[in-house]
Parts: sequence; structure tokens; C-alpha cells
Amino acid sequence: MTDLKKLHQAILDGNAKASAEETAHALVAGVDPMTIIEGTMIPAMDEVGRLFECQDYFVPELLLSGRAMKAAMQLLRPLLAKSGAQPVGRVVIGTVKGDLHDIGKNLVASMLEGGGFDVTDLGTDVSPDRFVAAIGEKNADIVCLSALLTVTMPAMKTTIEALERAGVRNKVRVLIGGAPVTLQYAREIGADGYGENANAAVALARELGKGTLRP
Amino acid sequence: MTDLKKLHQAILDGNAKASAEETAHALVAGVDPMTIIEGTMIPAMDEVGRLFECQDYFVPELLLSGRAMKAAMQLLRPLLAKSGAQPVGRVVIGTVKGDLHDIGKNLVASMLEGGGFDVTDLGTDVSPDRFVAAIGEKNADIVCLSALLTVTMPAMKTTIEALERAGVRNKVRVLIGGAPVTLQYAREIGADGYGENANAAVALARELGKGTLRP
Amino acid sequence: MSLAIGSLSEFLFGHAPRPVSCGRGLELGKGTVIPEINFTLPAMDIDEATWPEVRRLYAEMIEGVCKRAAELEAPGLLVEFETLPAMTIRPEWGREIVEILATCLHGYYEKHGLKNALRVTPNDTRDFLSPSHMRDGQYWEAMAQLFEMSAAAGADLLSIESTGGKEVCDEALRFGDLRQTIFGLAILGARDMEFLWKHLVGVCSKANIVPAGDSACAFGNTAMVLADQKFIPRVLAAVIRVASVPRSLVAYRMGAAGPSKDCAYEGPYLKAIAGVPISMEGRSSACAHLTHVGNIAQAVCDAWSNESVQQVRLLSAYAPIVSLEQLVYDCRLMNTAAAGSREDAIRLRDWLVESDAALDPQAWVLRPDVVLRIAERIATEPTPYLQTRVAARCAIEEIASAHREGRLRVSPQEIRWIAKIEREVAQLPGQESEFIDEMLATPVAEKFLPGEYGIESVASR
Amino acid sequence: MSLAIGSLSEFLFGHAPRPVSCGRGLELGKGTVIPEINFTLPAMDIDEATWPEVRRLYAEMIEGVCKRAAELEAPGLLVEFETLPAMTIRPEWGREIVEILATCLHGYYEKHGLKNALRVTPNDTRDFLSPSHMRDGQYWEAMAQLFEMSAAAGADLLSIESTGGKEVCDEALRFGDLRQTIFGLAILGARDMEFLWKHLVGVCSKANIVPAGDSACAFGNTAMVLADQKFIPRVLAAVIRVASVPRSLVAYRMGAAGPSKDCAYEGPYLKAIAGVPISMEGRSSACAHLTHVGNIAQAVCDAWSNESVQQVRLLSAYAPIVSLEQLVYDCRLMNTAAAGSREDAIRLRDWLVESDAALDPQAWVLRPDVVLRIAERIATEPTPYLQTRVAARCAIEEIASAHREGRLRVSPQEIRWIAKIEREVAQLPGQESEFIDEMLATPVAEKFLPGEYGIESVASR
Ligand code: B12
Ligand code: B12
Ligand code: SF4
Ligand code: SF4
Ligand SMILES: [Zn+2]
Ligand SMILES: [Zn+2]
Ligand SMILES: [Zn+2]
Repeated sequence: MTDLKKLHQAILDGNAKASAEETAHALVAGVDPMTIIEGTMIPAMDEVGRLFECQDYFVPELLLSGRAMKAAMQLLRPLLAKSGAQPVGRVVIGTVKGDLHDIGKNLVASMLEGGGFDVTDLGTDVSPDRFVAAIGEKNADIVCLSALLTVTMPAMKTTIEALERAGVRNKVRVLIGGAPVTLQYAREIGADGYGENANAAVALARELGKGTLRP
Repeated sequence: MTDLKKLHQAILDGNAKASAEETAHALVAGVDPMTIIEGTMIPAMDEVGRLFECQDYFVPELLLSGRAMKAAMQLLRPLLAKSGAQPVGRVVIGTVKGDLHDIGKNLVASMLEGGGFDVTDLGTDVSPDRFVAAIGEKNADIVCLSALLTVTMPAMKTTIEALERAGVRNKVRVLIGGAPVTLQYAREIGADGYGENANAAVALARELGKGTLRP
Repeated sequence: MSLAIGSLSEFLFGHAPRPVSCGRGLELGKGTVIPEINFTLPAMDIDEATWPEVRRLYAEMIEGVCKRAAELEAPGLLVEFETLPAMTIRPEWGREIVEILATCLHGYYEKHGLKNALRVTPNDTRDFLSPSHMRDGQYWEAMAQLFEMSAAAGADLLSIESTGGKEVCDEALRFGDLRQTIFGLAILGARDMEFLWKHLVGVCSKANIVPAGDSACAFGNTAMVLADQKFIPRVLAAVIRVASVPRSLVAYRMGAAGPSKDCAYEGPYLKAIAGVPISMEGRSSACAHLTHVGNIAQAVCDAWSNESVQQVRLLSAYAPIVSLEQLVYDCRLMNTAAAGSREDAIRLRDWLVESDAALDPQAWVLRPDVVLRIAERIATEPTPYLQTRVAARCAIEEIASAHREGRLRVSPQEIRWIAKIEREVAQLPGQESEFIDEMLATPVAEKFLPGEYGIESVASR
Repeated sequence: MSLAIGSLSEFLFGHAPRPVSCGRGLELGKGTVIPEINFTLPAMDIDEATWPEVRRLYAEMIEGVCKRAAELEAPGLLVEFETLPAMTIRPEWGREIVEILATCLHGYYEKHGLKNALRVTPNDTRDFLSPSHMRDGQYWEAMAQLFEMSAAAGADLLSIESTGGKEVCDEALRFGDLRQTIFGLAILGARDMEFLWKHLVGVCSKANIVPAGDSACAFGNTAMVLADQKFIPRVLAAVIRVASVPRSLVAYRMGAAGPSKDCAYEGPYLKAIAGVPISMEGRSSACAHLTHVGNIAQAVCDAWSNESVQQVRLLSAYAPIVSLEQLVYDCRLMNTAAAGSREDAIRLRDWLVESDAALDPQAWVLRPDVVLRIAERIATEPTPYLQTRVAARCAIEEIASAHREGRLRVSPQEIRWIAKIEREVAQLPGQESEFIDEMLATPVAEKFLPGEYGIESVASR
């Protein structure tokens, strides 16, 4: 059990190397993979989330803990039954056509991943067609559009129209965000939700997953 | 002729009493009414307009000259043939429902009158129905709507809709203005024109009268 | 009556002879200048259908400004809620918004220690009837109700921008008629203020909250906006500003305590005479009114405000948050300068003054030295009418002499207005009753109901 | 290399050792602070269909701000036109707007004597390809063309906010990785700046206009915005700001003359070292970025800017006019104080400084005294990399000691970051080539094309 405390700490510290090592030790010592995950790793990530929420941790710490968690999972995944944990949902995310701002979008993507979503990041300057294609390929539930320029905001509308034309609009929930975007705008273009920041994005994606829409 | 110079000066000074007196003198001296109007009064008012344009005169001076002109006209009108000067157009103006700001609207109304329009001022807080009724009664060509509050701007749209419902929308040109109003908004609600200030309002009303619309 | 502020060196931002404590730990005039923020709806209808959205928007606005005020460690925050007509006519609506705002403010005080207070300013709807009913009728009833409801729902201060006399001033301004303007301000306005503020002070003292102040906005600011559009001369607007002082003073005589309203640019006079803390706005409120007194208006303020800004999105954030941030930095500068020494505060004050004063007569009449000189003359007169008469006279004298001495620039077209105004002022009767009788004999009398201002008696005398 | 500014008492707003004359009678750094206004489109598409409307909007914006600047008798007006991507990718569009703006500015100079100049800042579109092509390809070609076309169409100054090195910094910022950030700034950024500014200075000297300056906006301001959202620590953002100085300095070494870009908050360092006039923004640009350096950013500026604001309607006027008015009043205050005496200018400067400095490390590193100390150390190093290394080290030292002495507050969560940054800085190699080799061996190398920065040779060494 002492070893698992070290794993806990390694995740909190965002130390991927130590995290993998401690996981390996535990496995060698015969600890059940599900015990490692549920007894140690998930509580550790919950703790990280809490520290971030109360603004004790910053994003770098959050991301590094995420990496440490991933490093451990890499060892555990092959040992878990195929029927194991399903992702909470499948998300396709990108910055719309004409826009290269991606820092906010990347944060949203990371947080969604941290929140258990399976995230496909299409990058920046993504055309409506590429969104349509990716939804098909990835069988996505949620599409996240980001825009930081007032002159690329209209591309959000164009993208939603393309989803309609392609007949996939009602298969997905569309979530939008970025500094100039507002709830009013989301309503105007018929998006399903608007998130003010990355935390809101995760909460919202969860809500949408449950089929409950924002007003 | 010396007397008509005095009349000219009385109008420039905005002195209604002197203006009426000098007109009476001229009539007694046998000057033809049309000569008084075309030879003296109209040039005087043109001069006033010019002084206002180049910001030498202020609105009070403009309005007082208008009053002086009116005082003279009161003596002349009965002597003119019925077939005399037609108004440039018939305008119905008012501040929309819920809004009491009327200083701007009043200025626009005065300037339109000065510009030769026949103006019916419905006052403030004017409901769409009252606009519709007045258009019928006055056989108006142009309707001017004013709004100063962001929360009464939408009443401009409602008013235009009421004109449509009443079947009078294509009989009139709708001109809108007031501090929060923009050209974009005018386009959005299907108004025929937007005027930034009272001078623009007159120019625009003239243009609309000619059947030429703004972009 | 002697001035509350005896000398130029005591006439400072942040310090008022009669400080005010209000809300949750907020103090005005006790040494620190506080930001006052005001915000309003974007272009939209207010009706049953949109009401939930209206509520949401106010909640969003107050949360946004409080959050940023806490992040920037504002020394305190005064929030003003000016109702829109629909919220006064249906006071239950106004009350709901007051509650939303108060709840958020309480939360920020408790969680973040943000000292704050809520000023509620129902808008004066009495002129929805024409001629206006000032003391009865549905509009007065609803407005009076909103005052009480606001006090109960969490308002810490009550204000109004009352419009008594506006019926005659609107026309007077258009015609540049100073005499008629003074009738609206000093005869009608002052009487209405007496009635209204007696009532308001009563409401406040029952609820144990602060009766703050009124603004001659419907007169002074209308003139200012008209002058900015070059429709009336700036010299006239400047004289009207000073002539509005006695009307606004009535509130304090009736028991109001300040802070005055931000848009009452006559504030420095109110502070000099009544000693109350004042709220002012200037370049900070360019979002609401463009102005030629952007810096000088700040010189002796106790709260510093943005007047009002809509909830529209700018590149960084919503406009009210942007305004709040700018106010906080302005206050930081003033408070830092003042923390040095009184001399430093005076220096900053004087730079604010000198940077505007010479360029516009409207700025000139806000010079602290000019204010003290004219205020002293106002304070010696017994009635609002006589105070207004002397205020107008002193104002045009100060402008004329500053112009003569080359210290103030007056544009060539305006110069003939100086003489015109001097003439008009000289012709104002020495007796109030004479003035009233005279005005009641003109068409002006058709514009208002004398009874609503309690003046039949005088007229029928 | 010794500093252009030798002592704290010469480090003032409005005065720069190497003033710049540009446009129509405009002088920067010669004693008067000038407003610099920037504006942009509201939410809309830019395409063939909307292009006439885009043109109309720019004409409306420039007319609005010029008119108000003339009314307020601004001491001069610098207008910045930052292109939007569509206007750089299709440079003919950018040129059309330049022409519209220049025509209006010429008119206001002739009719109203408004001294003015037009700064054109094509936006850096080279990262539309990933990995970016920095020195060839369609994006570079179009951008290069726009510079020439702008110069011909009426630009008086050229600027850019170049993004060389951003490919690696974006990720580095997210992970709070100072080492990788410094690689992006000092190795990639500095090399790109050398290439770019050589080109730009050439364009300008052919056209006889002013090569103004660049901004480390993509690095420093991204960090600032992330810190404001509490995503990364403020101490880190402060260090990154100072670490961006050597990169931005390259432009001046290559012949740029200033004024620096408003959003380059590293400006005071550029002024201290290169002596060029600087444009700054702070509370005045809250419309574009919220900030924790609202006052201190103003302390030694030569132009004072709003960064950028959309053409949205506020209650008084369009937002650009509102921003312009606020800038003019801010400049009036500075110029009035400075008209008194040098001591007065220093006083105002110091209040601006003291009002912010203690509250945030990002403000602390903009203190004029801190700037001079660190600038001196930067100036003694021979290469951008070594300059950056020392800049980062000095910045964290200054922050740590100010914190220890209780002069600067650092929030509890950030304290552990001070040690972390000190460690990271200490580990930076003394040899540039060593650093490059090391970084090229990490996954970072996949993010950019070394050849685009002219560094194959080093790597293959
Ligand atoms: C950093 C930055 C850049 C960097 C971009 C780096 C990068 N890789 O992204 C650089 C320097 C390259 C850049 C370039 C430009 N920029 Co820029 N940039 C910024 C800046 C300063 C910060 C943006 C940022 O990263 N913020 C931090 C992140 C974390 O916040 P965020 O993006 O808002 O994201 C959060 C939320 O919005 C939300 N969110 C975001 N996306 C989504 C999606 C969903 C689905 C949800 C639910 C939530 C969500 O969650 C995020 C985390 O909380 C902003 C200023 C600002 N105030 O925002 C300007 C800004 C956006 N840029 C602007 C401009 C003009 C430009 C340029 C055109 C400049 C030029 N002329 O050269 C170019 C255009 C580039 C292009 N083609 O897109 C303007 C936009 C003006 C306008 N008209 O729209 C801004 C507003 C600056 C300004 N005030 O003028 N920029
Ligand atoms: C004077 C004034 C008042 C006076 C009105 C006097 C009167 N009889 O009109 C008083 C004090 C009564 C008043 C009251 C209120 N007001 Co008010 N008022 C103003 C002020 C300062 C000036 C308006 C004005 O007269 N300007 C001078 C005239 C000449 O200009 P103008 O009206 O823009 O008109 C010109 C052009 O727009 C154009 N034009 C106008 N109409 C038309 C029509 C056509 C067809 C055309 C072509 C052109 C055109 O030509 C005119 C001449 O060039 C403005 C501030 C501002 N910046 O505009 C606020 C302002 C409009 N008021 C405001 C508010 C909030 C109110 C109140 C609700 C305040 C309160 N809480 O008590 C009440 C509401 C009253 C009501 N029910 O309508 C806000 C509006 C905010 C919002 N959310 O929309 C403003 C913007 C002030 C602010 N910055 O906060 N107000
Ligand atoms: S103009 Fe300003 S201040 Fe005056 S009533 Fe209107 S809102 Fe209130
Ligand atoms: S953030 Fe400000 S400054 Fe930076 S690129 Fe963008 S616009 Fe230019
Ligand atoms: Zn007001
Ligand atoms: Zn106000
Ligand atoms: Zn910028």
C-alpha cells in the first residue's frame, strides 16, 4: 500500500516517470489493476481536479498530472477487460475556418479529455467539410467549435449549416466558445450550448451528454 | 427697397415683430406679395440656412428666424393664389412607444418644416396604431420615427410591422433616427432610411421624396 | 449660510466635510475615491416574454463587475441601478432586479470582502402624462411604490433624476431661452424637488437607508449634449449648468446626504455648499455621453462613475466589465496621489483642472476656484429663485472675464451670446412672485399644471 | 552597449532619446504624448459580398475618430490599421482600406490642421501553414506584397506582430514550460525577427516611411491573458514578458525606429535600451484585454493606445470614438503635468507606477527602476539568447527579492513557482548551440521547420 501512496503522489506531482514506475511495482507486487485505478489513480485525479478548482493548481500542473495518469494507464490498459470503461462521450473539436487561435481550444480539449471524453482535435482553420467528415469517421456525439476573431464567428454559423446540409445536425450536439462568442450568439445560430471557459465546457458537455439542453 | 432690406434683416435677427411690421409696410407700399417672398424672404432664409451650415448660427437662431418668416407669411398667405407653393412632402413624425425623449425629434421636425415639408408631430410615446391612423388622416408620404432608448428601438420594428398589417407600408417611406439607432438597424428592420442628425434628416427626406432610396 | 468647504486647499477628491457610510462597509468622502458602476440592457424589448432574459442579463452584469472588482481589489464598489421605464411603471419588475443585484453584492462582501453598496434610481416616469401629474396618478403611484419596494429589497441608497420643470425647459433649450429655462429650474424644478425629496427622505429614514441625491440631468446634460452637437452655444450650456445648482441643492436641504448622482455635473457646487460627497463622471462616461469636461469633472469627486453602459460584448469582455476596470485604475491613481500628501492630491486635482479648463466654458465653470467663488454667492441668497438668478449672473461674469483676460477660449460665434446672456440675466425680476406672474401670462403656462407645483396660490394672489 | 536612457529622471513619458517624425507633422518622443487609436470590424464575414460594407465601415470609423479628435483638439493622432487575415491573404483588399484611411487623414490635416500619421500592421499569416513557412510560400508572398502596397497606398509607418517561434511557445505556455518558451523566443523568434525586419526596413527605406516596431504579443500577451484567467501563474507571465525583450529588440538593431507597438508591454525596456519612442496601452485598452498593469503601462509611454475596439454602438457613439475620447483626455493629463516641470512629470509617472506595482509581478517588472536595472544587464550580453537568459534570471530575482522584502505581493499558490522558475533559469545552458542541439533532440523539433529559421547548419554541426 505504501507504493500506491507513492503513485498517488506521482500523479499529484505530475511526474510521469515515477507514475509509470510505481504502477509497474504495484503490478509486480500483484495488485489488481482495477484496484490501482479505482483505489488510487481516480482519487488522485479527483484531488488534482479539486486543487485546480480552488485555484491552488494551475493548468500546467493539471496537464502534467494528466500526463502522469496516462503514463500509468498505458501499462494498465492491456490488462483490463475489453468491456471496460467507456468514454463519457465522443467529441470532435476545432477552431473554425480562417482562425488560428488555438490556445483556448486546446485547453478545452485537454479538459474534456481529463473529464473522460474521447477527443478528436482537428486543429485550427478547420473548414465545415472537415467537421462533417470527422463526425462521420469518429461517430461523434458532440462537436466543439472555437473562434476568437469577430470575423470568423460567422464561420460557426456556416459550419452548423453544413452539418444540416450533410444531414448530421441532429446526430450531434454543437457546443461553441471563444472570447467574442456569447450565449445570445449561440442561440441565434442554433448551437446547443455556449461555454464561457474550459471548466464550463466540460460541465456543459456532460449536461449535453445527458440530453439536457441549456435554455 | 430699403424696407425690404429691413425685412431681410428682421428675418436674419429672428425678430418676428419687426418681420411682420416690415411686411405690412411693404404691402401698404404696394409691393407684390410674390416679390416679397421670392425677392426677400426666401433669400433671407437661405442666408440663415447657410449661416447654420457653417456653424455661425445655432439652432435657437434658426428657429427664431423660422418664426419671423412665419409671422410674415401669415400676412401674405391670404393674398396668394390657392394654386401657390405646394409642400415638398407630407411628413408624420413621432417618438415611438415607451420613449419620452423628444428634443432630437423636435429638432428634426423643425428642420423639416424649415425645409418646406408639411409636418404633423404626434409627440412622444406614440403607439403603432396612432402612426397608422395619422398616415391615413394626413395622407403622409414620409413617416419619421425617433427612439433614444435601447429598449424602445424594437418599437420601430413593431411600428413598421403595423404599417404592413394595415396595408400602408408601400404608400410611405419610413425614416428612422435617434442616438442608439444605426444604418445597420435601419436595414435590419426594413426602414427606408436612417438619419444621423437633423440636417441629414432633411437631406434624406428630400432624397426619399424623389423616389431614390439609400443603399 | 456659509460654505461647507472653506478654502481651495480643502476642496479635494476623496474628502467631503460630511462623509457617508452605506451598504456593506462602504464609506464615501472619508479619504478614498470609490468606483461607481452603472449598466443597462442592450437593444431589446422588455415584456412578459423577454423578462426571464432581462433577469438573466442583470445577473450576468452584476456578477461580471463584482468578479472583476474583486480581482482588481477595488477599494469598494458602488453599484447604481437606474430603472428603465417598464420597470418603474410595473414596480414589481424593478423590485426583482434590485433583489438580484443585492443578493450578488451581499455574496461578494461575504466571500471576498468587497465593500459595496447598491444605489437604486427609479426613473422619473411622471411625464408620461402630458401635462405631467407630479403628485398623483398612476405614474406617481407606481414610482412611489418602487421606492418603497427597492428599500425593502436591498437598496442601500435611493436617488432619482427628477424632471420637474422639464416641460418648460425642453422648449426653452431649443430656443436658447435662458429666462424660460430658469423658470423651469428655479420655480418649477425647485418646488418639485421639495415635494419629492421630503417624500424620499421619509422613505429612506423608515428603511434606515441613505437618501443620496438628485441630478439636474434633464436640464444641464441636455444642454451639454446639444452644445456638443453645436446646436446651442457652449456658453449657454455652461450658464445653465451653474443655474441648475440651486435646484439640486434642494434635495440636501430636505435631508439628502449624498453621494450626489454621477451625471449631476453640478456636483462640485453641491459639495462646496452642502458638504456632501459627490459622484462624478467624465472621460470615464464617454460610453454614455461625449463630453468636454472629461478630466476636470474628476477633480473633486468622491465616487467616480461611468454613467451607464450597455451589456454589449467587446473584444475582451462585456462593456460594463471594461468600464469597471477603467474606473478602478482611475481611482487607484487618485488614491495613490492622495496617499502621498495633501499637496500631492492638490497637484493631481489641479492638473485635471488645468488640462480642460481653458478650452470650454463648461469646463471653466467647474474650476474649483470658480466653484467656490460662485458657491459663496449662491449660499448667501435665501430662495432657490434668487440663488439661481445669482448663479446665472456669476457664471456669465466669470466666463466673460476669463475670456477677456485670455484665460478661456470662447469660439467667435459664441461671443455675441455672452452679451445676450448678460442682458437676459440682468432682466430677471428681483421678486419671485413677479417672475411667476409674468411667466404665467405667456404661452409657457399651457405647458404645465401650476397646481402640480403648488403654485396656484401665488398666481391667484 | 550602454543604455539610451541613463537615469531614472530621464525616463519619462513623452520624451525619447531618439524621437520620430512621421506622417503629417506628427512627432513622437519630442515632449508630447499622442493618442494612438486602433479599430476593427464588428462580428461579420469578410467576403466578396460583404466587401462594400467592410469599406463603408472603415470609412465610417476613420471619419468618426478624426472628427472627434479635431473637436477635442488632440495634439496629434496616430491611427493604427491592423489587417484581418482576409485582407493580408488578399493584399489588394488590405490596400483598399489603407487608401480609405489615408485619404481621410490627409483631409483632416488639411482642413483642420490635425497632425496625424497612419501605422499599417499587416497580420502575420505565415502560420496558416503548419508547420509554418516563414520565408516563402503563398502566405509570405501575399504578406510581403501587402507591405509594399501599403507603403504605396499611404502608410506612414509599418509594423507587424510577428509570430516566429509561436509554434513552440503555444504548447510551452500551456505546460508552463519556461525553457521551451525561451527556445521559441530567443532562438526561433529572434532569428525570424532578423529576417523579417531586414526585409521591412528595406521596404520602408525605399518608400521613405518609418519602420516602426514589432510586438512579442503572441508570447507575452498570451501569457498575460492566461494568467488573468488564472490558468498560469502571474510570476511566470511576468518572467516571460521580460524574456521577450531581446526578441523585440532585434527589430531596432535591424533599423526599426519606433514607435513600438502598443501591445508590446515590453516597451519600456525597448525605450531604455534602444531609445525609441514607445506606444503603450493599459486601462485604455481594457476593451481589448483586461489587465493588471492598467496604470503602470502608461508611465513612460510616448503614444497611448486603446489596442483595438470594434465598431459597436454604445449609448453615446460608436466604441472607437469613445476610446479616442478617453485617450485624448489621458494625454491631456500627462501633457499638462509635464508642462509644469520635469519634477511634475516624474511625480505623475511615479503615481502611475506605485498605484499598480505592488499588486502583481507583471506590474513590478514594468517599474522604471526595475526596467533600468534589468535593461542594463540585457544590454551587456552579446546575443539574443544570452540576453534572454539574463533577462529571465534578473526578472525572477527582482520578483523574488521584492516579495521577500514585502514590497510585492505574490499569491500563496504562486510562491512555489518562484523557486521552480529560478531552477529552470539556472539550468539554461551557457552556449546557444548546446541549447539548440538539446531542444532539437526533443519532440519540440517536430513543431517547426529548422530551415525556416536558418538553423539547419547549427543542428547539423
Ligand atoms: C494570443 C492571441 C493571439 C495569438 C494566438 C496564439 C494561438 N496559438 O492561439 C496570435 C499572436 C498569433 C494572435 C494573432 C492574431 N490575433 Co489574436 N489574440 C490573442 C489574445 C491575446 C489571447 C487569446 C488567448 O489565447 N486567450 C487565452 C485563452 C485560454 O482564452 P480563450 O481563447 O478565450 O479561450 C477560453 C474561452 O473562450 C473558452 N473557449 C474557447 N474556445 C472554446 C470552444 C468551446 C466549444 C467552448 C465551450 C469554450 C471555448 O474556453 C477557453 C478557456 O477558458 C486575444 C485577446 C483576448 N482578449 O482574447 C487576441 C485576439 C483574439 N486577437 C486578435 C487579433 C486581431 C489577431 C490578429 C488578426 C492580429 C493581427 N492583426 O495580426 C491575428 C489573427 C490570427 C488568426 N488568423 O487567427 C483580436 C481579435 C479582434 C477581432 N477583430 O476579432 C484579439 C481579441 C486581440 C485584440 N484585443 O485585438 N492572437
Ligand atoms: C436629455 C436626455 C433625457 C431627458 C429627455 C428630455 C426630452 N424631452 O427629450 C430626460 C432627463 C427626461 C431623460 C430621461 C431618461 N433617459 Co435620457 N437622455 C437624455 C440625453 C442626455 C440627451 C438626449 C438628447 O436630447 N440629445 C440631443 C438631441 C438633439 O440629440 P438626439 O436625440 O440624438 O437627436 C438627434 C439625432 O439622433 C437625430 N434624430 C433623432 N430622432 C430622429 C428621427 C429621425 C427620423 C431622424 C432621421 C433623425 C433623428 O437628429 C437629432 C438632431 O441631430 C441622452 C444621452 C445621449 N447621449 O443621447 C440620454 C439617454 C438617451 N437617456 C437615457 C436614459 C436611461 C433615460 C431614462 C430611462 C433615465 C432614467 N433612468 O431615469 C429616462 C427615460 C425617459 C423615457 N421614458 O423615455 C439613456 C438611454 C440608455 C438606454 N438604455 O437606452 C441615455 C443614452 C443616457 C445614458 N447615457 O445613459 N433623458
Ligand atoms: S442622461 Fe444620463 S443621466 Fe440623464 S436621465 Fe438620462 S441617464 Fe440619467
Ligand atoms: S493580441 Fe493584441 S496585440 Fe496581440 S496579435 Fe493579437 S491583437 Fe495583436
Ligand atoms: Zn443623469
Ligand atoms: Zn447615471
Ligand atoms: Zn496590438
